[in-house]
Amino acid sequence: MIEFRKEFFADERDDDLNEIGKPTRRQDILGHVTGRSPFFDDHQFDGLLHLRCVRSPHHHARIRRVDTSQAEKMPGVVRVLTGKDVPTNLNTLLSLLDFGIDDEPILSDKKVAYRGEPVAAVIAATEAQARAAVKAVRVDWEVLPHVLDVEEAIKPGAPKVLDIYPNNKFIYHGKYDHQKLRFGDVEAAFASADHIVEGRYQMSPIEQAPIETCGAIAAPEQNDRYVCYTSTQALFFSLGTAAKVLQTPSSKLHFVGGTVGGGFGGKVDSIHEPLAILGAMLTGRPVKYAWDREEEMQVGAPRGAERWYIKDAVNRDGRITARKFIGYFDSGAYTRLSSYAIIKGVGHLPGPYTIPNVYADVYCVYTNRTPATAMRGFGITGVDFAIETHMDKVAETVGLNPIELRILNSYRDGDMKAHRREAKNCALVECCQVVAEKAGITLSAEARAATSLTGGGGERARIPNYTATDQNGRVEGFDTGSYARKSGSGPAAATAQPSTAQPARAPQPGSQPASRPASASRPEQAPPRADPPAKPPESRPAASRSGAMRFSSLSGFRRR
Amino acid sequence: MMAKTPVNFTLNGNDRAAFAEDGQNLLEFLRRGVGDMSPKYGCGQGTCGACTVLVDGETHLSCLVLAETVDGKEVRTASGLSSPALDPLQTAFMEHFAAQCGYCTPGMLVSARALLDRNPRPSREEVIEAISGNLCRCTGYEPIIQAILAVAEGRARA
Amino acid sequence: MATHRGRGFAAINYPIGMNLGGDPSQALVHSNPDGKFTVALSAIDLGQGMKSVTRQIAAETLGVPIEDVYVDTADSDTGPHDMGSFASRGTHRMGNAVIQASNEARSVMLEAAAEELEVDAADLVTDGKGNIHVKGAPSRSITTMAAAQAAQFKQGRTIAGRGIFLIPLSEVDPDTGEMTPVSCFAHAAMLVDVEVDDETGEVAVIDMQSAYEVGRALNPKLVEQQLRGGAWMGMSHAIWETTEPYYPSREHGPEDFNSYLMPGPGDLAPHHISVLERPAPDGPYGGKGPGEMCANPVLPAVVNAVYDAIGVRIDDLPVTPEKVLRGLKAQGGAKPRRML
Amino acid sequence: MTSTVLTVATMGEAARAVAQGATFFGGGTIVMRDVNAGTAAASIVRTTDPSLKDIRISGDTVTLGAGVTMASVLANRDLEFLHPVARLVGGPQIRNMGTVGGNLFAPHPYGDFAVALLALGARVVMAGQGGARPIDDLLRDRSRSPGLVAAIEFARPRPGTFGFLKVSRIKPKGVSVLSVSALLPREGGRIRGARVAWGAMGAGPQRGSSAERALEGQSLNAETIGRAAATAAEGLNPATDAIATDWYRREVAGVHLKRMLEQMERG
Repeated sequence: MIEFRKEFFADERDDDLNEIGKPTRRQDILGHVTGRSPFFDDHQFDGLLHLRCVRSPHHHARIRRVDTSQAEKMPGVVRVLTGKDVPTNLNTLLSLLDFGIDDEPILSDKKVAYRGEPVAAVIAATEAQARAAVKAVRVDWEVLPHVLDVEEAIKPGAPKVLDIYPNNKFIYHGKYDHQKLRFGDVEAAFASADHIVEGRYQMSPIEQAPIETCGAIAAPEQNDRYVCYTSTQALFFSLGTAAKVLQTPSSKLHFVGGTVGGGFGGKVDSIHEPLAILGAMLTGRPVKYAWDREEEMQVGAPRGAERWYIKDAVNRDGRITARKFIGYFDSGAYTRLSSYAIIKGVGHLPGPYTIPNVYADVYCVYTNRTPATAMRGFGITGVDFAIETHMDKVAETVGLNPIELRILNSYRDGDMKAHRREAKNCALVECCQVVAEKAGITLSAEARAATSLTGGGGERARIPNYTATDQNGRVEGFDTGSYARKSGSGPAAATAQPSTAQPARAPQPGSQPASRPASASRPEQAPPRADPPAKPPESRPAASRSGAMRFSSLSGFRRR
Repeated sequence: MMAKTPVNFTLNGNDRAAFAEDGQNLLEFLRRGVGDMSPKYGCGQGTCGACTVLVDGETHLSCLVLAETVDGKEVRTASGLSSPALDPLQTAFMEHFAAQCGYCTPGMLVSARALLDRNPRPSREEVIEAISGNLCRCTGYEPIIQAILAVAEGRARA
Repeated sequence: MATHRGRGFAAINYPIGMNLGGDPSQALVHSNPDGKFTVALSAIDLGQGMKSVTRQIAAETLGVPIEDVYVDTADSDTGPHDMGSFASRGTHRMGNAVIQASNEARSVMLEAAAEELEVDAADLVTDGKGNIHVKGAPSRSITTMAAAQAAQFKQGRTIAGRGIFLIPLSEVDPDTGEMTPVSCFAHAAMLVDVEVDDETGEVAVIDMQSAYEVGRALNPKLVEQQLRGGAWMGMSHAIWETTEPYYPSREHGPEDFNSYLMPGPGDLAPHHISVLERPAPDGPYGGKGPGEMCANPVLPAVVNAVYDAIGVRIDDLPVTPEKVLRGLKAQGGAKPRRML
Repeated sequence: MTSTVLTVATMGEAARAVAQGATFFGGGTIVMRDVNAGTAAASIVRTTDPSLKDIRISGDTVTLGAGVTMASVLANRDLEFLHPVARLVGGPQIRNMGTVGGNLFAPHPYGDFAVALLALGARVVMAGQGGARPIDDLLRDRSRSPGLVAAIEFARPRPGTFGFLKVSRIKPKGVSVLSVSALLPREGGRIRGARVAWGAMGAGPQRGSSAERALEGQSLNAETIGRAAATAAEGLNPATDAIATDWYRREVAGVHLKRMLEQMERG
């Protein structure tokens, strides 16, 4: 049921390596089949305490008062945490990349913006006791109007999900309330098109659903440090987040993970590590904080829903001359990773096709639902569903075999993409041909003769002489550092690869030396820039500096 | 102080005794109380099968078994499959790449073992039925089905 | 009752590595006294096979057998920084870091061997079986174990290497969206056959035929794991999965695996996979990273197949029996299209 | 709420505890989930009384102890007509644990075995109470259980008179979109005393009176089946849940009733 079609691109590969290309057994497989692989929860601690959160029953509400006095008297309860116990009780995941404004409390103390948002945490001797005590925490709510639909949320007068972002939209580059893509002039192309094909597509919210739920166990370690066993997908991301939230030098934290019971993007949010470590700090005992399945499903961040509107200009012969996208990512109540998913998605447009005029406005919209985060296919799965469903509508409109249509419009080596970088290493045409052949679908001679290596470049490599730009969605009062903001330098040309890019390998007796010269140009790579202007993060709270580690030297994006 | 109930049982053929807390399920009892980490927590609701163990030879969801009820009974878990030598199923799972994250694997193996113990030559449909209470999010099930069939058809090197 | 067959097609590409770069991965490699190697990472294996693929990359680059390499991950006290296992960056970024670290360790190992054999290190090659010998003169050889022991106990050398891979952070033009999103793409095409029950709206996927281009398949079995499991997940997204069945309403959100629907082993369809390998110029041994993209083509292919079968377009996932049935009623029954 | 569990030797003791408000713990598949979630009653009672697991078959009368598991139904050759029902309850592990008695109280969308028992016109024997009552009475309002169920008894249906169908989104193990069961005794080729029961088409197992009316006195043929299917959903108020809407359940009820009846017609 699987075949390796070595005849394709054979001259770009040498297939005589020692270990690479071999079906070697997984290093971890014996541990898996004997049940010995050490997942985070498989570490035993004497006197382990269990942490569970008190959660909002409302989509949107102000917190008048949190009364933990009853819960504190319950059997087995060691400590009850609220927002004031968290040293830096505000974070945004990508602050480690200096991207976005801290917008999400660890334990909310002023208001909640989604059902399930944590407002307090109970630490008790057993999980059952923690559950019982959670029910005894009294919260005085003032229920607020809420909004759940992305297009409702951006209408004037819609309930305000977050105070820092106007009209429930993330601000890109301190300049616009959406991410723009402008390449050529779609309106001109629409005016002269043989056909206009339009569509609306709704991608559903998806739970990553790893069989192991998210969690962490933290314990005091020797030398005034804390060890944290975690299911994270990103060890230092979680470590850095904990260091920031707890105002602790990262050197005091010892994270152990690496054996994870499925992630699929659901284990990057670093929710559990900070609270588990805080619990260990405040009780002096090992503390476990893990979601049960119900929390994993409804409180754990899903792949957010996406809504896409696509409009194509199409010639009689099936060539697509323009494609316009309006997209709405449902970020839920906080930013997490949705803002970033959109930039990735926009860089992916218009899909694997060469279209001379492309336009996109994509909005990161806040609604009163569980915040969205990463999932397998991050930023791409939803829009690919939209694009490829739309392609079938185009095929039907022009009466072309759907596979022929893809090959006709497919991008080839040397083509200019809408994000103004040259395509290379393409293989879409070949994939289409192989499937058609397997499925017994006869393609035209042209489609059969097409390759990704030919027919590209030339005219197709040109950046349009004229690109229609606009100031729609301009915002004031936001400042930006240089993260994801283009510097003065013009469009990138070819540049040298990083030294490791073309692996040298152990020469094998009788084998050819490693292929491809190290000087091969890499058009996808922008020219290396001098250090961007680093602005002092003057408006970042002192708290967030202490102990925080940064993965980016670039200055932050924040409000003036 | 919570009431505790003494539980005497055999785990993978060895006599064990430990105290079960009031209302404690067998999964927590085996993991925290006895130290057998091979059954996994996936839901605590009886919907994923990661905690599957054998009680007197029948597959049970240990998260739904009241720990004190295994007093005097025989419990087998995935960690007992490899004593002394690897179970042919374990070898087949390795050869067929039937595990990725490995979290559902112990429960899956216990269900597969229970099937082969009462039906050494199951059909594909019987294999599918036997693992239908064990969820896997990584593999798409096919490699697991193939691994179990390989043992049943004697194709797997044991 | 009638069931209607339909075929749907989709083709996609997928960007490899963290969008816009700026996502370093580091690796450390060192030899034990007996010439076995430990690779220290902080990367995460969540089932995709990080430990296994970096082990093969290290063995290939060091020129030693796979059994002589063990990958240790992830302990923040011993593993150097890695951005994490997401964005299909693991194999590509960490793979390159492991190559750099292994090359550095390899060169020390060869120097040690050269000193023992009294030859020039540049004349030495490894046979991948634990021996180092003079190019063209296999008899003049030394085992990697002997070389490692000589380095440590006679010559006072450390056989170790450091590696990092970083594609520098690039930026986005706010007005045009000009950017440098990634360094390479994986590709896929997918054709699915479905059967639709026009009385109940139930859709069954009965066959999948795919072609995936994944760069070099560093381990064909790990690639197959990703493609098979990923296509299953794509089928699941298309027909079953949602955390909010009545989105944007938050009512009736699933809270267990009985109400969060995913296809069971009785819902599988045969999946005939073809793998194409166009090496990525900047990928480790040309590898890309097939893990994330494999589900993507299945969603639209299923939607297109349902349209092909009954003429009902479901532009709102998932394709539930209810949506299909409402569509059938709205257009007065099935109107097969037969586009493929 | 943390729960305490009392274990008693006899059904009588257990019944007394239940009368005082304790929750009875049978196979654990329902109650233990609540215990894990901290939503179970403070006091729980279970019994080691062996009679609970008895399967008695005398002549045409079948008596199942409340503690009989789905697996033991499947293991019993004399109960073959119930195998298609028991096989569709949960997965293998659940069938090794879940009991006939527990299924009577399983919340929506569970309880498919009870649907079959309702169609069979079973009678429920309560612990410590003489005689047996119609299962209809117990299922009418399951929140007010009149005590502890000790056993369920029913007459073995004549060949070809009993049918069951369960529809779920996941195969082979999935919860009900709906389930339907029918007992169609014949006298001279005519249906006499038709009983149709639905699962997941209301708060709990329901009688399908409109379908019963359409079937009563008729011979089971295409025309009769069509009439029964057309009115199938009348009087049913299914819920909307994560699996399906009330609209969809109503919409396909007739389709599935028809498919089950056609299967029975083919024999």
